[in-house]
Amino acid sequence: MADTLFLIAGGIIILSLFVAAIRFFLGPDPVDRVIAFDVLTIISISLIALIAHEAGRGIYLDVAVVYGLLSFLGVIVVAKYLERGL
Amino acid sequence: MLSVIIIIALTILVLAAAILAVQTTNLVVAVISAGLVSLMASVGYLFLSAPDVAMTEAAIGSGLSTIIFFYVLNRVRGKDHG
Amino acid sequence: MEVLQITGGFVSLIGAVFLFLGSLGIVRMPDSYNRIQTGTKATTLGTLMFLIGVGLYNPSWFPKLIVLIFFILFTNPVSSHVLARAAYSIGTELTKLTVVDKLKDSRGEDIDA
Amino acid sequence: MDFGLVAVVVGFLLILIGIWGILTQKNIVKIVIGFSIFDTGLHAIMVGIGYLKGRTAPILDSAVSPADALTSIVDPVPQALVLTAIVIGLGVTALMLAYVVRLYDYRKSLDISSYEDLKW
Repeated sequence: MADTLFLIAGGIIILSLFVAAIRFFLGPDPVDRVIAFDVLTIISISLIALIAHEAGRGIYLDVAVVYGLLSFLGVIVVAKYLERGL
Repeated sequence: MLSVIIIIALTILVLAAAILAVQTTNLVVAVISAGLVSLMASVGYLFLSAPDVAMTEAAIGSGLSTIIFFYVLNRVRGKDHG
Repeated sequence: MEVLQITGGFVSLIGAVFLFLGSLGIVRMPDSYNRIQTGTKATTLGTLMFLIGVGLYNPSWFPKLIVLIFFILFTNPVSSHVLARAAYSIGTELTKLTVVDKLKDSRGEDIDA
Repeated sequence: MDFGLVAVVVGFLLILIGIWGILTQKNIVKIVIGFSIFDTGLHAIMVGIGYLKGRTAPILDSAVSPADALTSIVDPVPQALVLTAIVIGLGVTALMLAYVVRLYDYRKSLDISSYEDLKW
């Protein structure tokens, strides 16, 4: 029962990865692509938690912590560059 | 079954982001696409049972090198490119 | 024990649905500011619920997941705020449906604001 | 489905895309980006070679006991090599970008065809 629910949740996450990538590849403005990159990073954190659950190894969650830190830094650097203030 | 679907999705996204990074003329878009290549490759390393490589690739390939590229783009900011 | 696992599965499923709605929003919204709004709020809630669901399934992972949840909760609104401010200052145009722009009004009437 | 074979094929395609970017682009920053993609493909190939089917990560904790580590973990040596290669790749990329800044200060251009001092 619970495994079926996690399987459906994984399918929905893969679908949302593709839908966010559509905006990344189409986006007319650089700002739109940065937003899509941020959303793809957040979806990847969920995907890593799902992979750790499927593999049964708690050590994989450390990768997600590193992801959370660096998406924050990357988006702030891009915003400062666009604002001409880096 | 789920892992095979995830691998196929990651493969498509990595190759599409690499082609966009090489092909576009806007330098900001090119640097962000190169960051997306590293991001998706580092999710793929988890399937190859290499969490240490995934952690380093996420920290350096997707975070630190993007910061260095934007620092350089700020230094060479001209009139013919963004 | 079985109840806890099924509860975790349902919470994860709801979180995944929120993630899908957030990523559908950045495709369908008309301009950059609306995309920033839907891409941050909905996906933050979705990620939090998905991580709580995984933690309910495996209770021994809760300390690491709590750190991750607080990290996402603190850093994600900051990055979206900085990005929206940069997008306004470089002159990204608003959609035709915009009713009020209070930042432009307040900048127009007093100079040193 | 063998994930190691998939990683080798994807890494080879990334190397081809990187070489295509290095050889066809005029902008110097785009050439450095092509080199960065080349590097990522190389790392994917090295990790894919070390993967063994059906085994888990080489970290000993409650899921993998030291007694049966020999039959349940993948090869850790290529992963250690790739860890070093990633850091060295960052250093090489930073060096190339430092030369980009120096070249731009010298002639105020990022086009590779405007540097023709060594042509004859």
